[in-house]
Amino acid sequence: MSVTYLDAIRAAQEKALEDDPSVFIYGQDVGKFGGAFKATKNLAEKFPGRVIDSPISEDAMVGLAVGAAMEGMRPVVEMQFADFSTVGLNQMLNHAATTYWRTGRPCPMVLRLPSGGTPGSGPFHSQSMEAIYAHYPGLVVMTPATVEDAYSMLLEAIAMPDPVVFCEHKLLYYHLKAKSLPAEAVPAFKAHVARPGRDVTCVAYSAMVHEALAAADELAGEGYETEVVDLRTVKPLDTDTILASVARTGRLLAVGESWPWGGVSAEVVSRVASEGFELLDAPPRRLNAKDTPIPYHPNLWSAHRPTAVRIAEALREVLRY
Amino acid sequence: MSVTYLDAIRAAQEKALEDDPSVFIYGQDVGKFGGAFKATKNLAEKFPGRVIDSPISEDAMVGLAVGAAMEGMRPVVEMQFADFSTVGLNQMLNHAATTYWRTGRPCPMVLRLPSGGTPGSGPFHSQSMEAIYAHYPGLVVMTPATVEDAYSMLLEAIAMPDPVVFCEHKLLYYHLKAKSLPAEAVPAFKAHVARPGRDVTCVAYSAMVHEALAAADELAGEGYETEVVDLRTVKPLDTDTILASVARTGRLLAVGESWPWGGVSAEVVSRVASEGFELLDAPPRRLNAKDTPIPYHPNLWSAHRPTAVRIAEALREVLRY
Amino acid sequence: MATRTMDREVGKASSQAEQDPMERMSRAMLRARVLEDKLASLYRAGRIVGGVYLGRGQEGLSAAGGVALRKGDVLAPLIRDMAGRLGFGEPLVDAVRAYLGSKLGPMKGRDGNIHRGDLSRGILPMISHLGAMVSATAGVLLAKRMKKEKGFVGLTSAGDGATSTGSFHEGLNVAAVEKLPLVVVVADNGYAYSTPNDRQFACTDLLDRAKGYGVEGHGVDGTDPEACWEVVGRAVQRAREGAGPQLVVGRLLRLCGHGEHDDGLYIDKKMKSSDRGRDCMEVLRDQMKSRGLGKDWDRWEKEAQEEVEGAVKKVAEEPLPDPFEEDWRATAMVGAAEAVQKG
Amino acid sequence: MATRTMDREVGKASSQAEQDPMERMSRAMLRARVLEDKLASLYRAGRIVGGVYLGRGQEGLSAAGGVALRKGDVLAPLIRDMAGRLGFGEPLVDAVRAYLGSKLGPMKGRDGNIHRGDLSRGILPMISHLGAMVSATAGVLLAKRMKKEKGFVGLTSAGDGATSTGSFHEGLNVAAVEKLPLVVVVADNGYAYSTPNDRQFACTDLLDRAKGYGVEGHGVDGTDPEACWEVVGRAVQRAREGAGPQLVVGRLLRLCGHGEHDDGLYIDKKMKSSDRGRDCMEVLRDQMKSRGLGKDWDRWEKEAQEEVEGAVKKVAEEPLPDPFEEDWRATAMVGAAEAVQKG
Ligand SMILES: Cc1ncc(C[n+]2csc(CCOP(=O)(O)OP(=O)(O)O)c2C)c(N)n1
Ligand SMILES: Cc1ncc(C[n+]2csc(CCOP(=O)(O)OP(=O)(O)O)c2C)c(N)n1
Ligand SMILES: [Mg+2]
Ligand SMILES: [Mg+2]
Repeated sequence: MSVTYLDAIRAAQEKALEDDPSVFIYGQDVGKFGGAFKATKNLAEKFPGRVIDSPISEDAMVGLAVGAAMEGMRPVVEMQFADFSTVGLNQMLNHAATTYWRTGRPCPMVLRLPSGGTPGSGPFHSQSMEAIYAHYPGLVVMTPATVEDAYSMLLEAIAMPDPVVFCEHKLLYYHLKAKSLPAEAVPAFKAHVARPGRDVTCVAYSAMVHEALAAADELAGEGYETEVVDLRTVKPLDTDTILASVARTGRLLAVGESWPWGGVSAEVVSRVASEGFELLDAPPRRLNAKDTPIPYHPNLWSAHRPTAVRIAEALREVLRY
Repeated sequence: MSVTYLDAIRAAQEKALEDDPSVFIYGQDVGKFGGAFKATKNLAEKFPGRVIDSPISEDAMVGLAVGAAMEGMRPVVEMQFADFSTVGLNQMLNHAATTYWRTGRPCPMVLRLPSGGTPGSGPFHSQSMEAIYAHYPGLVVMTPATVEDAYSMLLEAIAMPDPVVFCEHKLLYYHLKAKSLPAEAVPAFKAHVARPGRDVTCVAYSAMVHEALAAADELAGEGYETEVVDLRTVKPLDTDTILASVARTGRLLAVGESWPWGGVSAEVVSRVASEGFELLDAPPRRLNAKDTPIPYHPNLWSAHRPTAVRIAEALREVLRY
Repeated sequence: MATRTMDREVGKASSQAEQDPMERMSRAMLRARVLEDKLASLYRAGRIVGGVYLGRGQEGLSAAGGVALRKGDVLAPLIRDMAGRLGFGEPLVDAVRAYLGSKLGPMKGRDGNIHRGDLSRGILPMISHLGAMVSATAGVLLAKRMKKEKGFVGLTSAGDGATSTGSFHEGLNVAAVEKLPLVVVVADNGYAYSTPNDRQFACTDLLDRAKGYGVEGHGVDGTDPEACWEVVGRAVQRAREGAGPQLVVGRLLRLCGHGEHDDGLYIDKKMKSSDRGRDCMEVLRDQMKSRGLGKDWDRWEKEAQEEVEGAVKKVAEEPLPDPFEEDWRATAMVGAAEAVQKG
Repeated sequence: MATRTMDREVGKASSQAEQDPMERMSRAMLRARVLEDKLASLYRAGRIVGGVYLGRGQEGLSAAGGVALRKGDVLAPLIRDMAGRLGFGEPLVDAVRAYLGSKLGPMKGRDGNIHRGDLSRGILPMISHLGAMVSATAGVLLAKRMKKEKGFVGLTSAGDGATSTGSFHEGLNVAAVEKLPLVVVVADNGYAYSTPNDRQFACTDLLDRAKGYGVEGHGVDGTDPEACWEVVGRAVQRAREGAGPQLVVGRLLRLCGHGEHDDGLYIDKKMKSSDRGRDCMEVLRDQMKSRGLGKDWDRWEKEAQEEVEGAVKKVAEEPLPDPFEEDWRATAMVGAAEAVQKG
């Protein structure tokens, strides 16, 4: 038996629905159909009235969740694709995210975003929007990279008193597998050293963790030990774990699948440069996607995003200094 | 006679309407009323049919401009406040910004955003959204800090073949004055050394340039010469000018009025750390607003945003290293 | 919601207040008008923090909503809803605190004025983005239904301009799909800031939209408080009975600028001098007088003045927000996170 | 727009094509159906880049729009508009190029399939966000009016689900305020992906929304191509005459899954076997036969098959996009900027 990343997301929602009567799921086609990616398969049958099909109204979907959360429920909203959350963004940034600050009362809700590129999905079904959400105050932004984290972090997200943006990577949905669901979890908001190494730190998150691990394998063959840090949560960012790693290696590459202006990689590099300047033996570097919309054709797409090959190249440059 | 920052914005629009029949203005109350801030005062009378009142429909306002731009016009859309552009964001990020890449045809339009904090305006009338727009590919993002730039950059923005997000600072509207409109302009996309200095570089933009200049004055009294770099345009970012300054000073503080996660200051620090590592004699630092919504009460607001006093403190820390 | 004590707040007065909605209307409207007049003069005196947006001329329509609601209901007021807030039971002193920036205000100086709200009383704190409160109010109602509460209603308002927002459309549509007990009161005052109706929509009457959403529609002369009470009251009743969302469109004018910084000179003079430009306060005063309640009216007005003066005086001595005492936290999770990391 | 050569593309055939719209309808629909059947089988064979979303069963309603438009008009197609595109003059080979990922396709492999467009032909390249094309099309029309063009029309389509988006609402409302010659054709196929109408809106008929926008409304049986031609044609005519935006609602079913990855099993069986589930191709074939054009129909079908096979064959040999030849520029300004910085 094995469990995919998608299974884990489904199972976490099932468990949350089971354990907490205030949890409900809202989204397009999430009901009987089980969602575009089947992340809510069978849940409507099992929890009647708590897995609700919404109209194609992202603003209202998030707005409705905000109201329900203010009233003590814990809504989990599924966007069909992260990219469509731009039309619900205002309710998330200006309503959900400001509620605690403005009123002192929590707004516990989760916005699930099927994120990231897959071959052939093009400019509007491939985006990674963590940087947009993380820039505004008031939100937690999670980007699980493993089956275990997909499960335990989604449960954490649902239990948390704050609005959480939960960025799931579509490329991991079916392919990433684990033996079973985890019994224990890495502590909330902690980054995780996915692979220890002493020569260079590669900070990554979501699907890029796997590219980074593959790059680390490649470099191992060349005699370099890469430490791969999986951020897990990009806001709040666990600077301590990153700095501890850079303290060991003296070198840093931050990788993000999103675009190069701003974003997680800029935040990581600039924190390390500010707070860990003396730990650095070489200029810290970033690697991101190219600064164009995400191409539809796989030939272009695979050149647009960071891959193990490009990460390995960038790591070599950091090491070469 | 003197010209305010707001006069300059009005004058630039007037000149563009005069010079180019394809320019038109679209926004809430921009017509006979002249706009919430009077940035289009008298323009409707002078250019009948070309300064058009829109319904309260930010998504459609931007969408309509995208269509008009595709058809060869050069729309200038005024948002009543930058903060409300979240509800028109999708059309800007996913429509305007992707048109050139997807079709090879330009989408020349300007989105004017009255941005930034003023006392008492609170969480929804104070935001600086440049980081959100700059993260997505396909947009130019301008943040003029002076009367001269407000004028010449807006003219440039309107003439440009690409969609431009033009972030005007409301705090500068009435108070910032110049003798006259400029006859010449700093070249497009070039940062400007607003004050030369040899001890530390302070990178800022928009209203923060003035806070930085005030801080530089204060430090001058203590014997330190601060070089203030006004970014002018945050995307594309003129890394060369920043690096040239850091090459002189060896020290960097990047200041932004927006929130601390991501944003311009992270982009600046991380570029300098990556590309100018050896130029740095001290850890580069950032200063931003606090990570909460922007407070309504002036007592809180003035502690929330970077001010000359806080910038001076941060500069001293950079110098102290 | 359990802690809301609407009755105590609305009428310190006789138990008659409980029976006669027009008395409650009168008192809410008078208190709103007197308070807003005071705020306007404080604004001119530079004593207000932030902008001042008044409900002058719209008190009848607004109050009707507040008065029609009861404990356990939810109100999502907009910028011209002082009367509705007071009618529903918002403490007048909270409004004053917001405008004067008192730290004891419902948002502690973090947000202000028209954005104030109090979730414990069922008053949602509006965000500025027009239309956004419709779906949020729907969400509160959905939650109440899921929690098996019964007989509750939610009411929110919108201007003619706000109906052009995608958010309004999505919110009302979602509420209709879910058949939620939501009343949306549209105050069609002919203008959105300076923009007249004919630049805002092309239908003859916003009420024509009700059918397209599959909701019940109610039109009312917004300058006639008795009619407002009747029509809004009926809409609230229909929602409470399970008839699904109700769209009320009241026609009136705002008898002031968009905000106190605005002279409102763009408002059509003919419209102003037409019936649509009547002052609902005068209409109600005459209605009450003709019911033999002229003396009560005067007393209520005097009480309102004393209450307002008292509140302003009291609040003027309250502490202002102090940045050093702020904890500057936008999320509640820090504590939880620390617990996890230590544990 | 000047370069568009619709006539050459639509009918290589007789000049009769110019006169008989039902012939043009037939040919557009046949070419669309044959092409989409081919795409479906190529999809199953793993030869398509990206997803495949078909217009099966909706060709009549879609084609009517394309055929009713003429040179100088603008079409903003959605995902089920192959027939409308072809009817308007989009080269069939461009569609094939998009699906097979040819570098010679209209978007050069940067964007694909249903998103293809060609501004030089007046075909807007849709973005995925539903509802977004309504205001963009309105913008094209506003621009044309400002440029003093005359007699043009813009047409865009939407599904029943897309009407729930704020973007649709804002776009149609803005077009109505500006009285633009915009035709919005809503294909009410009963479902948005798996979501049935009763979870999407609460009105009886989406046509009930026309009045609320102040636009003219037209209902039509979307399974009847002659009726579609008549009704959509009339709406286009009304828009062209200056009657402002037109809302057409066609009722039909999609006779396929949401995309080719989807079996569409959730579609109500009763609906399928009702008149609403008729295949408009069969309806039209019978209509043409009864007009004595059965043989022509067969010939057109054969021609379509040859054209499709030819196009697929041709495109299969075309080069694919090459990342090393890409210039990876999302803005046009780089050149200009360099000029400035050097100058
Ligand atoms: C989405 C959005 N766009 C713009 C604004 C700025 N704004 C605040 S009030 C207002 C006018 C509102 O008009 P209407 O809805 O008719 O209400 P009224 O002021 O007439 O009561 C505008 C444009 C806003 N608050 N939200
Ligand atoms: C704003 C937005 N939300 C979600 C989607 C995902 N999506 C694509 S097609 C579709 C269903 C559309 O239904 P409908 O409008 O009825 O058109 P149909 O597919 O039936 O032709 C959905 C939900 C989208 N494209 N845009
Ligand atoms: Mg109004
Ligand atoms: Mg449909």
